[in-house]
Amino acid sequence: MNEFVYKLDDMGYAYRGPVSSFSLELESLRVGPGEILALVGPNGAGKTTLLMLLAFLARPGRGRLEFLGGDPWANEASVVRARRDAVLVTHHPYLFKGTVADNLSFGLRLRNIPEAEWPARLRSALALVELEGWEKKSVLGLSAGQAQRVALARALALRPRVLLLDEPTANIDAGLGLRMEAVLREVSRESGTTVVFSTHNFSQASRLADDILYLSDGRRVEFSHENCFSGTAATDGRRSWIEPRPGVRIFFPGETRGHVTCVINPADIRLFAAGEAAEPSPGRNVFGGRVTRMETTDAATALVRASGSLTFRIALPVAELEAKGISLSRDVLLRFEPESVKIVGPRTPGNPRD
Amino acid sequence: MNEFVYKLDDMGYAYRGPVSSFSLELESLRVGPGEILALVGPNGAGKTTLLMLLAFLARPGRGRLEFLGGDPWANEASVVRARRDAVLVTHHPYLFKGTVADNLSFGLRLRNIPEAEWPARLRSALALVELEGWEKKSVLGLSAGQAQRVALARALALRPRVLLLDEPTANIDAGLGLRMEAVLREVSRESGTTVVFSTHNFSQASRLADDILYLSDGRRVEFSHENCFSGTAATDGRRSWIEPRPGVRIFFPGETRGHVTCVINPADIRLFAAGEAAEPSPGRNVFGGRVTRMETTDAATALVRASGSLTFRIALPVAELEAKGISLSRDVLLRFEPESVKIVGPRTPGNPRD
Amino acid sequence: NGDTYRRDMSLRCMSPISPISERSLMLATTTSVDATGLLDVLADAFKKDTGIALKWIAVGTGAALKQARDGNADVVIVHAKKLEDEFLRDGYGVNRRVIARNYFMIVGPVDDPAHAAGSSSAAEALGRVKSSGVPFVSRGDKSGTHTRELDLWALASGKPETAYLETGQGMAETLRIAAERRGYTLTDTATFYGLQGLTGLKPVYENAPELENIYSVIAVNPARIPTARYGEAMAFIAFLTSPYGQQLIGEFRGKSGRPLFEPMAATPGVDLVK
Amino acid sequence: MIFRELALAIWVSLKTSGLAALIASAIAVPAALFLAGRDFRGKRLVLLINQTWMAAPTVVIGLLFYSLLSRSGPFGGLGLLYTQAAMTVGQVFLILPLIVGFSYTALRQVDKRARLTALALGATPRQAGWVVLREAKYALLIAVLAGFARAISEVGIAMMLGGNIRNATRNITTSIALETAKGEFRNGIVLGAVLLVITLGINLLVQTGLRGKDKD
Amino acid sequence: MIFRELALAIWVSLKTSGLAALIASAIAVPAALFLAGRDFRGKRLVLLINQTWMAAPTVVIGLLFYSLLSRSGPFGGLGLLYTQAAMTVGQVFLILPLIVGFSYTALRQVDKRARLTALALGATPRQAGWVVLREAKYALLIAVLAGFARAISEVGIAMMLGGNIRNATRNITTSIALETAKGEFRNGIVLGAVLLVITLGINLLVQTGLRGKDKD
Ligand SMILES: Nc1ncnc2c1ncn2[C@@H]1O[C@H](COP(=O)(O)OP(=O)(O)OP(=O)(O)O)[C@@H](O)[C@H]1O
Ligand SMILES: Nc1ncnc2c1ncn2[C@@H]1O[C@H](COP(=O)(O)OP(=O)(O)OP(=O)(O)O)[C@@H](O)[C@H]1O
Ligand SMILES: [Mg+2]
Ligand SMILES: [Mg+2]
Repeated sequence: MNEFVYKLDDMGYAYRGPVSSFSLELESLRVGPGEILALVGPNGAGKTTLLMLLAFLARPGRGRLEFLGGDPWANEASVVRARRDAVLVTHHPYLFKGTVADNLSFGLRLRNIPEAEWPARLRSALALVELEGWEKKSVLGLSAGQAQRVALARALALRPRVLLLDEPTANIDAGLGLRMEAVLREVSRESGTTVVFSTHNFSQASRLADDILYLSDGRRVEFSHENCFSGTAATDGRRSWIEPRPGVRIFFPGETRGHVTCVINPADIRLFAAGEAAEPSPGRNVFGGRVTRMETTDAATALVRASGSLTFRIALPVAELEAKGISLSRDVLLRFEPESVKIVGPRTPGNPRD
Repeated sequence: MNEFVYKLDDMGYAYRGPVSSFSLELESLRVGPGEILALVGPNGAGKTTLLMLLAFLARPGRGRLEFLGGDPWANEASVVRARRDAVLVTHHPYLFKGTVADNLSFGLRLRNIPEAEWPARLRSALALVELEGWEKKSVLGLSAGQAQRVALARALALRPRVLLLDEPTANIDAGLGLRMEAVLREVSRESGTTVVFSTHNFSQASRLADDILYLSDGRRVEFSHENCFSGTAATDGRRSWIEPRPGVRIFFPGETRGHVTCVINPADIRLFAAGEAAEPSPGRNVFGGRVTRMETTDAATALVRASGSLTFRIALPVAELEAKGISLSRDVLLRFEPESVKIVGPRTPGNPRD
Repeated sequence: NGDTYRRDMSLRCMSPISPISERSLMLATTTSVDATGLLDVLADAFKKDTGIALKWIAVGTGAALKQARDGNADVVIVHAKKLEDEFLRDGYGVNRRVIARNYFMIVGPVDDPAHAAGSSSAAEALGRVKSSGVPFVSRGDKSGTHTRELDLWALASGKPETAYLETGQGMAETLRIAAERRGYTLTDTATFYGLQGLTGLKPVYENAPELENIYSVIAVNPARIPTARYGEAMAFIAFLTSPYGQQLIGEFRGKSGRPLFEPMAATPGVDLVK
Repeated sequence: MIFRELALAIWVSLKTSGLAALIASAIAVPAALFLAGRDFRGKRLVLLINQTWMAAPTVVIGLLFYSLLSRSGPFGGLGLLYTQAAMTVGQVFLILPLIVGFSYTALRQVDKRARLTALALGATPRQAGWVVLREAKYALLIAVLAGFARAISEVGIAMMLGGNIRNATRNITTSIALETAKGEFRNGIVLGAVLLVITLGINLLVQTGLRGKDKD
Repeated sequence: MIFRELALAIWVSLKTSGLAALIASAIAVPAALFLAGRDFRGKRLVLLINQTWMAAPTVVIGLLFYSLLSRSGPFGGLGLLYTQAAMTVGQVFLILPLIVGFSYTALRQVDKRARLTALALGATPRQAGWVVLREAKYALLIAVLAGFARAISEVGIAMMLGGNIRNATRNITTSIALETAKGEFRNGIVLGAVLLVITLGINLLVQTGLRGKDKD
């Protein structure tokens, strides 16, 4: 087996035409066999674009994209072979006219899988998305979530080496969404399937993924798009800041002009029970808030959401929570250094860079 | 002003044709002015269908649907008038060919709003979805979330009396999703806009909504689709149960046959720190788990997610949490009476009812 | 048996080269001979007589001669002396024989608003039409009829300035337009009497020698067009000019029940003067 | 053929067929919108009839209208036979099913959500119809131009109902037929080329005009 | 007209035009798939030419092929003039742009995601093309049938290239033209009706056959 499933180096992709000036640039990305990678980032970050590239439905404009040790774009046959190994479920999936079974067997036929095997494959794939017995249903008049689940089953039935999923649980009901996560974990563990999925659900990403790729404006960023704020940069000479809400300032080092977006790594924010630490003071990033959510990821890290004038997400070890006396509904203070604030680029096309 | 915006009595709607046997039946529903109502339920519950009815894009087959004290379906003019008052943003929105501004001004033109007002309206609507300055962009090549936001802005620009939103934040990034919630709260509070939205995000529903309508299989159910489990019913004469996972039984009173779905009201589940209460015993619904998430809703209620062999969501007053010593990552036991288990109907078409 | 016939037909017509087993002949002809149904009679008899299948395209004198020049016909039946002479002079045609005649006549509305009836000559009749201001409908298609009409107008010192409709169509269509527009026109008798459902027109000047309409047959010159089936063409000419062929032409009656063509091949010296 | 006559023939062709295309479109496009918008009993029959109608030969349509418009026919009193108006009427009848069929296919292409979205935003059914038309603008243009092309290239109706009367109802195609009958094949081909160049020009004009800068 | 001759004319019409529709579709549908699938420089020009081509009168196409197939022309040696094969060739040329235009509109109607989804599931470009065709099946059927209708109803090409030779190349429309020339209008209209009934039958047959039970 190859060391990596995907090996991207210095890859670039840009949409042509005057419509958009977006480009995706990835210096390096490695995805190993059986790995689960989550793509997280704000709208327009390039998640869907990257998934299209990983599914070989778009061709990199620049740089190297290796798949299972070879160049998928070497010739026509190699692209098709690569696509058969890496199956994408798009965000708003298209179902072919006909029945659910027609849709599920489409890929099986392409792969010359004997028809005798189909019923069993269909049954087990539909069971995974909890649509047992839906084979003969027409795809007309499926609800949004049902359609998404049929599309998921259509990919699962193929048992591909790589599953690429664009917001796979966005329209699936919460309980079932968790079940789907379990299913993905299972195929990854048992069949060694590599999974790359995009999500806006940060906790889903941390629950499910071995690794998270944060994207913003087509670039890899070091941390989550959580704690991501936009505003017009201002400066008083010593410090620069943006005001995401009137009167609320986030300070950062250096000077920047124009409309910018910044992110703060959830692990860089320190959290205190109210009264324990200093009050807000000028030039320092100190905010008050109230804990509205706490959850654990697989990694014994707690994620805390604190809402005040702004809503922040803070990551800290579970053990620290009790030590600091932080619990649900408590008033808290949180603090981070201006140096922890990373400017990641513009969000709107009003910006000079665009 | 009218007492109610929507007043539904004994309303029924069924899709025609052999494709589906789904029907939506609502005995009674009242939505008051300025109210925010969330529609929650599993895939195929009928949320989208109900929104279509509330937007007057589908006509009830039976029963009464009153809007602002009148019959919206009285004549052609009344339907159009009603539709202008209640604007729907569909789940996967359609954008008209052209620019963002073309899309936003479409409804303004229909309402004969003077063109001089348009730029200001567009600007403020786009600001609400954080797409300032996007007026001249073509809608071709928008990302999924960007498109959804443009559609949202298109509705917001009209300042309608009722906003109907089908999974409005499903494809919007997390931080912005919270902002959107704030926007909706604001239009509801400041302009008295009534908002009806569907969501799979139960915490969003409880955060945002004054009232939640739980739907399952086209019927109103008393509680969330959270804690919703399916399996084949079995009985030993005294008790009946289903096995959602092998070896894991949920008991309920009475006898039922076939594949069923049951739900347990999050408020009916009692929660104990581990060791405090009795161990699992046959015939009683007792489960062990670990707290993986805690959050507060507006109503000083805490929602706790506990994951063990099954994942449950429990609702209890915030105060009780500390009293009971329940915190994140703690092992807990949870218990509920068989009588709290409600059978809500089948989930798959393999079922005799379908 | 219809089936084998059809199979045979389809094979023959779709294959580029016709089987040699059946001799056939391609005739390009002026429309009136075909539209009256005369050719159907002649073709059947010719087939019986010689075993040669006659195929024809009915396109009008001008187009018929053009088709022959292009090598797409082996023999032509036409009725425009000037064009025929040109055809012969250019070396495309040989062995022209006059086979039949009928007459042109001037027809007009039944109430004869120009009082053309009773004229002593065609030129006089046309002159009356012209001075009455009643429209005259001309084929205007350089056909035999049209050429003759122009000759007659020349005798009547020119055609009308305005009340002169050129249809650019065949005789049948032109007659119909004349009927609709209550105008006069020059027609051959065969078409006039053969045309179904034509009402409102009557002959106002007819049976005059200056209105004679001569039909002739010309073989395509094999020296000029090597693919031309000269033997079959000559067989056809022989057949048409034979007493039997002439008899068939003379006895032919269209739907109207009148004789439409007068056999001419046996008329002494006809090929020299007509 | 002298230049003035050629110019006149071109003008007759453009006028009668252009008018026919406009009138037929005004009937066919709304009809197609109606058909594309809903599914009703008998819709397949309507489509079937439309499809069959496309096979009506020009001569037959010519005959039909001839029997209606001729002096002995029910509308003989109008004196329409052998006028440009008669040509237009016949051509409208000829190209109707083509434009209906084309537009129907074009309108089915519009996302069903377009109409629904328009209605949801408060459009009247008529306004929603306009939205659907606008979304299929380019394909509809092709439909209308195909109808125009069919009308301007047909000869049977122009011949039977127009009469190919010189300086009155003679258009390009009847001129071609006349030249062909005369054996002047070269003239026929030259006239055909003229017709195609004119159609090319019209297509170019209409397409660039109506399409403007937006992408298809 | 005797029955045997009528039957033969029907047979000639069906055979030549049916064949023409099949051949033209085999060329036009892939071409339309190619055009609909991608945007390239010069595509608008191709569409423009196609659109213009639709305006080619049958007589002109007849003249063109006449000059090619005539004994004195470059392909005269084939002896194709005045055969059913020549009629079919001419009709193919006639209906090509119609089927291209129709199919193009039909294929644009297919959701762009259909092709992408097929590719994502591992289809070769050719297989993805088939998927797109299948999704537009019914609209393509209409396109092909429209082409057939156009071919079976045309008379200029059949007349010029077939020659309307009795018992050989005489089809329904040239029969109609002949009857009309004879003034037998009633026969013309009856023949027209026969033509329409036949087309109706074919449409019914093909549509129910290929459509099966699935909804459009
Ligand atoms: N076909 C296209 N042509 C031009 N620009 C495009 C096209 N598709 C996407 N873009 C642009 O590329 C950027 C990235 O889009 P992409 O769909 O990859 O974002 P995303 O991360 O998936 O966002 P979302 O969370 O909203 O789905 C966006 O700014 C978008 O406007
Ligand atoms: N056009 C239609 N024809 C027939 N059945 C339909 C149609 N649309 C929806 N249905 C059926 O009606 C039921 C309810 O659909 P609806 O879209 O309202 O569900 P939903 O609650 O919005 O689900 P989701 O969460 O998946 O969006 C589903 O079982 C679906 O299959
Ligand atoms: Mg995306
Ligand atoms: Mg829905």
